Amino acid sequence: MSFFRILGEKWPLLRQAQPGDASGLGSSAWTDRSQNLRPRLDGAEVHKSICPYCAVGCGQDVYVRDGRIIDIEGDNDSPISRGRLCPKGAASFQLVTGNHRQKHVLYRKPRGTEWQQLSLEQAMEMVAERVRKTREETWEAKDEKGSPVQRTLGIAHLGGATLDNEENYLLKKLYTALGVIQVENQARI
Amino acid sequence: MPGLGISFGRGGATTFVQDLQHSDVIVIQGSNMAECHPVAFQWVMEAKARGAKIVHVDPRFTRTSAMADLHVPIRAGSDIVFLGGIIHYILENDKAFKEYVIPYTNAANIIDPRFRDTEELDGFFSGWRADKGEYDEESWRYQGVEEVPAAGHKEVVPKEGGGGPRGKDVKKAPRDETLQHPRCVYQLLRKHYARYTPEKVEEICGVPPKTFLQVCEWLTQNSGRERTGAFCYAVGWTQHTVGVQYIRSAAIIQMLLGNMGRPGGGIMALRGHASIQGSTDIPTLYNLLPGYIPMAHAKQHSLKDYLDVNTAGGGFWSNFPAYFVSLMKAYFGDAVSKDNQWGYPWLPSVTGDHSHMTTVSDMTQGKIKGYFVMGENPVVGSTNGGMQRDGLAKLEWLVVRDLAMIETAEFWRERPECETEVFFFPAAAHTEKDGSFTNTNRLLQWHHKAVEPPGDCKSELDFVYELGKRLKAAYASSTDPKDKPIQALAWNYREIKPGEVDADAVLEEINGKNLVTGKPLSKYGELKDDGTTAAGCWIYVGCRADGVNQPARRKPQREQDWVAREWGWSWPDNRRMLYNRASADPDGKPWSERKRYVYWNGEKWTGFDTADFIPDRPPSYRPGPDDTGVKAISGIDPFIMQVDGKAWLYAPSGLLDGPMPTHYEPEEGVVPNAMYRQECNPRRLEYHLRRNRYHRAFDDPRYPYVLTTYRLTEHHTAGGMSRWLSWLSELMPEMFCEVSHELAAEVGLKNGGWATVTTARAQIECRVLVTGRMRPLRIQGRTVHQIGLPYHWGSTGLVRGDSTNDLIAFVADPNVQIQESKAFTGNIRPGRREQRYRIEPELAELAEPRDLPGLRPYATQPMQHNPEKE
Amino acid sequence: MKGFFTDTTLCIGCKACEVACKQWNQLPEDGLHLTGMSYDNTGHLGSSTWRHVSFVERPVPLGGTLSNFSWLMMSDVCKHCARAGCLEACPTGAIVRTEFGSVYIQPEICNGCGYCVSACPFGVVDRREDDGRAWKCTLCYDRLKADMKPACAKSCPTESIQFGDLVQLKVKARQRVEELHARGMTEAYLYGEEQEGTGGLNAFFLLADKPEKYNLPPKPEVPTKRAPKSWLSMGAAIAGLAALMLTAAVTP
Amino acid sequence: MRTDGRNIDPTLGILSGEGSHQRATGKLEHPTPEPQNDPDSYYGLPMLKAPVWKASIPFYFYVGGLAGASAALSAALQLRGSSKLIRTGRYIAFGGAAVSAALLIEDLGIKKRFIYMMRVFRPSSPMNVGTWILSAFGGAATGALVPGIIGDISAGLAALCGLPLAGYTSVLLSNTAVPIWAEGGTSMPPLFVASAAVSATSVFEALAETKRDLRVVRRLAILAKLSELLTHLTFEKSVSRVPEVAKPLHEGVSGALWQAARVGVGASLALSLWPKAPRAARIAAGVLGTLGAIATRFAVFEAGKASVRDPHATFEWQRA
Repeated sequence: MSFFRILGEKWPLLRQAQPGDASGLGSSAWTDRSQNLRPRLDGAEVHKSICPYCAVGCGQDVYVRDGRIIDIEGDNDSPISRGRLCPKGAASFQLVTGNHRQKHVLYRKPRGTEWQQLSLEQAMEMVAERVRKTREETWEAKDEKGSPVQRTLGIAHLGGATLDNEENYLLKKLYTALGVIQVENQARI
Repeated sequence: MPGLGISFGRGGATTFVQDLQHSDVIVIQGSNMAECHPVAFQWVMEAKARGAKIVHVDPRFTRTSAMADLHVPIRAGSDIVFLGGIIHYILENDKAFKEYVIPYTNAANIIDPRFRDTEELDGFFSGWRADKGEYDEESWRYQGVEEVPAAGHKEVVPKEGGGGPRGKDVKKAPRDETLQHPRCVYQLLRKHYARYTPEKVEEICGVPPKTFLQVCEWLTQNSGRERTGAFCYAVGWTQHTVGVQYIRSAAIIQMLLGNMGRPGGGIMALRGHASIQGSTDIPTLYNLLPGYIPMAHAKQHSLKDYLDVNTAGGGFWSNFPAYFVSLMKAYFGDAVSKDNQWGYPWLPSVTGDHSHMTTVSDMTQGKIKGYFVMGENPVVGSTNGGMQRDGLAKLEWLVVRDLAMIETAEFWRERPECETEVFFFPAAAHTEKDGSFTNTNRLLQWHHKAVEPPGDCKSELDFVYELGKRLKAAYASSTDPKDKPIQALAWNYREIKPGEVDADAVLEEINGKNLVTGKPLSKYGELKDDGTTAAGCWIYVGCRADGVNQPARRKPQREQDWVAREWGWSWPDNRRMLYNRASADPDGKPWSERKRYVYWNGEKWTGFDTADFIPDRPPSYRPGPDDTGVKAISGIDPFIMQVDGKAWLYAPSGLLDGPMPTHYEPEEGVVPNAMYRQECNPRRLEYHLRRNRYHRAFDDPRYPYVLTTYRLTEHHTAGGMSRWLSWLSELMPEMFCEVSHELAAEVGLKNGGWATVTTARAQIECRVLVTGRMRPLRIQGRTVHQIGLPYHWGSTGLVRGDSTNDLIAFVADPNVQIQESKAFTGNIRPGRREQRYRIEPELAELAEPRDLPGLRPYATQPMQHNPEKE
Repeated sequence: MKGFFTDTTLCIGCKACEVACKQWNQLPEDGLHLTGMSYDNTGHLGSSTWRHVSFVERPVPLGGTLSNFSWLMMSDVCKHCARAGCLEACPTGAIVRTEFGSVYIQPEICNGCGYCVSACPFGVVDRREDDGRAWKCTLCYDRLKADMKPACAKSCPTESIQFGDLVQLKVKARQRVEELHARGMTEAYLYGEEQEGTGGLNAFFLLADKPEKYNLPPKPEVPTKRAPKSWLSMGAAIAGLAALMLTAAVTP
Repeated sequence: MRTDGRNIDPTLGILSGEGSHQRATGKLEHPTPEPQNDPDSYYGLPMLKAPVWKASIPFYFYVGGLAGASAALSAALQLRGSSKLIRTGRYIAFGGAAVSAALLIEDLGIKKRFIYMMRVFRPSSPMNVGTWILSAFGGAATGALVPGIIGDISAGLAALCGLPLAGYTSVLLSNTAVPIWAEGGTSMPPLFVASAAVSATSVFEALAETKRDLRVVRRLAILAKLSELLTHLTFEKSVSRVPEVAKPLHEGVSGALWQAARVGVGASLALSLWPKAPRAARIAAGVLGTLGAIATRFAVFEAGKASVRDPHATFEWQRA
């Protein structure tokens, strides 16, 4: 096969004979691909984003083609990072497109030894039901001193420092309405 | 961050990383900035290129040290002595920037005659209640005033309410601007730090005087009108039983040197997660509501009690009712009004400490049934992994949301018998959802959705929205009063498509609006306490000013000045540098051309940044004797959140363990406290549980070495976002420890070989790096070896290894309940481990008590858990 | 003529360059093994590692600092030699000199003869056995075509890796050395900015210790410089053989 | 979980970068050697990459040498008039050319791309030049099989190409960064040419039947073997300028082969010098000479690999 590809692509040896690059080290040996090479970003959509790792908040450009990510790199416009990223930020492409990502809801039943798959709908219903049930069982209207506390100590939450402000806002809002107070995240400093 | 909150009024980094380029000296301590925040470190390098001196104080010689002009090896857990030594040097050599200190800090305030210092009481301040094991701060106050409510850190042990706003009379407190009065703050500081001499620094920190004095000289030479210096810290300072006081110490130095609110100055808190600042501003924390508004406390029976306790007589916390009422309107909309106390009775109340470690220890005792974990991996990332796993195993149900199958979701694999139901919900990545992160310098930045989340992956936003809808439906028909708040909860958000909430709609609610005109609010000054405004987080008001998503602004840096005010939006009021009124002298002129930033131009405050002050209040303004609230802020009060408008060298309230930083040894140390007979912070939180054995206070023959933990550039915290990535994992593929050549020889460790590190809680195995970057120190005449342990690894992922946090006990700082993981003790031996968990029986007799006899009765410890029956 | 100036005194060893390179070029991971060589778990440049950060721990201070220890870090890369051993040795013309002056292996041509591997005086080029071809840094040829910085230089947080026009880079580099000397770092010097052995390197470095410490050759030379001599010597030898045979053949 | 070392989910991300088509099975290659505590180098790691060539290459050195020298030899014999050996030589040349091509292709990373060797003419690349020589030689050697005048002319051409074919491989080796090869830049060609002569004469020696042929072949064999032994010494001497570089000739596999080569050629020489030696002895001489010639090529090849393994060889050679 490759023999014909050579003939197809003008035989560099012949190009070499023409003046310019007799040594065959340069242009005469370039392939068509090399001459027409372009970065894969050409014609891709770019979405402005922020690095999800630490709290420096470096700018990221997310390049997308056909609904799939092709590249994530630093945003030159950011006054904080000026286009630069650390190794973690530079690996964001792998973070969001890697095959380590779980795509389905999984459930482990009591004493279970394996995961089983659940539909999102069913899982949401089960979780909502458990929240309601636990809240009923563990509701505390007054503390031991008789002061009203209006809460449940049966449910707790952890996490938030990796989430968006809007998400933390809704979480705290819902928990407060439910009387769930044991809400915590990484930010114990 | 009460360390900063108490001192200056707001719990956030006081400056922004780009400003570090203007520093003339930068002290990085309790942080490994080059490794953990490499991109922010570019600004340190800019400063260095301009000739600034870079100092790194750290137990290890790290990649940060490699870039520094001076690396100061220090014993982990001794920083307060080092920083106290600097304070001592400044005060005794009269190096303070007095023109700044006298008007802008409380140096001149005279303190209550009943106040006694730790120097007099051998490690205790006056007001210690041995029966309760806590301080009564009455004797800490300014002389002759009723109360001095703290701004930055709202009361953690709130009192009964009543009597209206507190601290109205603070402005009347006597001041001696000659700083001569024996009980003025300046003199008290001198007394308090009198013994923190270079010799003591050498004795306790292991830092030779020559090195120490070099740091003092660089700092003081770069202070004053023409020059400024900055401090950078991270969890190397906070994760101690005296964590908050570490930061307070740096705050005191920066106040004395006049470095606050000025270019190249300030205290840069370097934080580890994309929105960790946001998650304290809009907290997923037990003790706070959005905007640092305290949760209701059982002691506050009515709205009036609650408002009285939390409203300050002066400064912007005097508008507390407006902030709170607006929040309630955002939460419950029309369902709340003056008649039902704006819904206050619906709010759940705290009754003390409900923090992470307390929750988990309750969990291990079966007190908690359901647990949500979102974007966090406590089994690896939290201390005492064994306890964490025990706790999870005692739950009825656990919901984990993450990108990958993290250890917390799979803890049951080694406990097949456990009854816990586990739900794993796949999360959407940052590229699959709109939303804002608040970075380490309080800057909100919007990230745009680039692609659809795959499969069942959902954002937390959509998850919690859906859960809320289902619960509202479930309770819709209830008549039980306890379900009223759920029924009343405002829970209708614009959807982009069914089930997908428009994050921008939530940001609109956070920013708030005028309920009469329906217009978005543009600054928190517009908030009202009459129910005509709603705002989900008062400090974020303005982030959607004019209906524009300000955090999404992306004017390129090339097209604006170095402050780049048109990139994103930072709270409060888009101020990039806090307290910047202090960048001008009392008359409102820049201290110097070189350090010009914000100044008074004759009719208003102007400059590079939004002035952190009342825009049109002249420097000459002085409040009348009876003025309160915002009126009480004088033209020379740069710290407008503080009740007295001053930065607090001395904290008359708000901190549970004392008004001034004082050296205490870690819970587990290697030497006795050379300053006081009281060994450890008397107010620290202990957890006496079977799985949480403590070593001896010091001299524990079983655990002779100091252990300290840290992160690497190549991984992220508990590894959930890095250990699955081949491009990162190959760079740091295995768990390891770092030891000095001397220790390696002493114990017989080989570079590249295996070692087992042991504490009373667990033992872990790791590879060994023998390196000259670790060096033994001479402390109180003995050789102290320190062992470095990164903590990224766990039992799942592409690269696996033991988790360092399994080694660490639950023990916490009283102010913020943060764990002590940067200084504890353990042992090390060559070879691999056998079993993983250990429950080492406590030694019959403790060599030395951690507390003075009778002063911290074991059984009556507050927030302390009684030993389990065994 | 484009190239890299890597100032090792600015390198914080974060390895962003290694990852940015792998991310942009989408190269596979190179083994998950802890080497025990300080923080270097990469070891060397290779077919799938086009940037490599080396770490050197020294119990002596760096000039101008007060610490009594120093940790040298250097991000190594293909030098894109002005006279390149790999290029001149490549028999297929797979390796070419690009319009940017960089040395590029055309992957659709390379047949994996392996000659470039031995011809590189820096041990940069390597053949990936399960792929069959030789690979190395392309100076992000594709990005240069669109006037974009190479991925490593763009990501470098401290500008230790600087990309640009060689003439300007060299001016900058010389100034930097003077500046460092003035600050007391008298050991600082430029490596490969000029070098008769390879006619200079299009990726040159500022070092603070002798090249060997960073695993760089002290006096690299393009092998083809010696080729004429070898050809002559061969000519002589075969002439000798021919003569020998002829005489042997004609003598009765 | 290790798949292709990138572990990208194709439904989430597209791999299209320069290296995205680099085939990676996930197995670790070129593992980092155990670090040494060696302050004068980088943890004792090699500075250079070891040659990736397999045994087929040094073996080609031998076969190519044999073929080339045989062509020359048979042509020389032709000048003397008819001999059975002439045709034998042409067969060896033809066979050798074919085998050489096969051996070279065998070593390629992507065999089907062998033809790209003729994509350009690069005087700077001995391998490229060598390809053209081998091709020409192959053509001529094939033509030489044709009876009559065409065959004779082709045979002449084959002889002309055969001589450089026998020697260029030394230039190919010395045109690398490998210290011992590079250092032997001028002393290796004579060694290889001599070794090629030994290769050919050893075979002819064993096959010669008539006294007439034998006399010539023996005379040549003795001279060839003498010169191989001589060039052995000159090569060793020249690379010993930097002791670190010459090491591989004295130790390890390469050292052993180096000795074996001498012994083989030496013994072969001794037998050749035996006047009126029985046929068995001539065959033995041929075999020993052949083994010696092969050993020489492998010794030099292995020595190159060994000298790369030692960073100090590279450093000291360059510093010298």
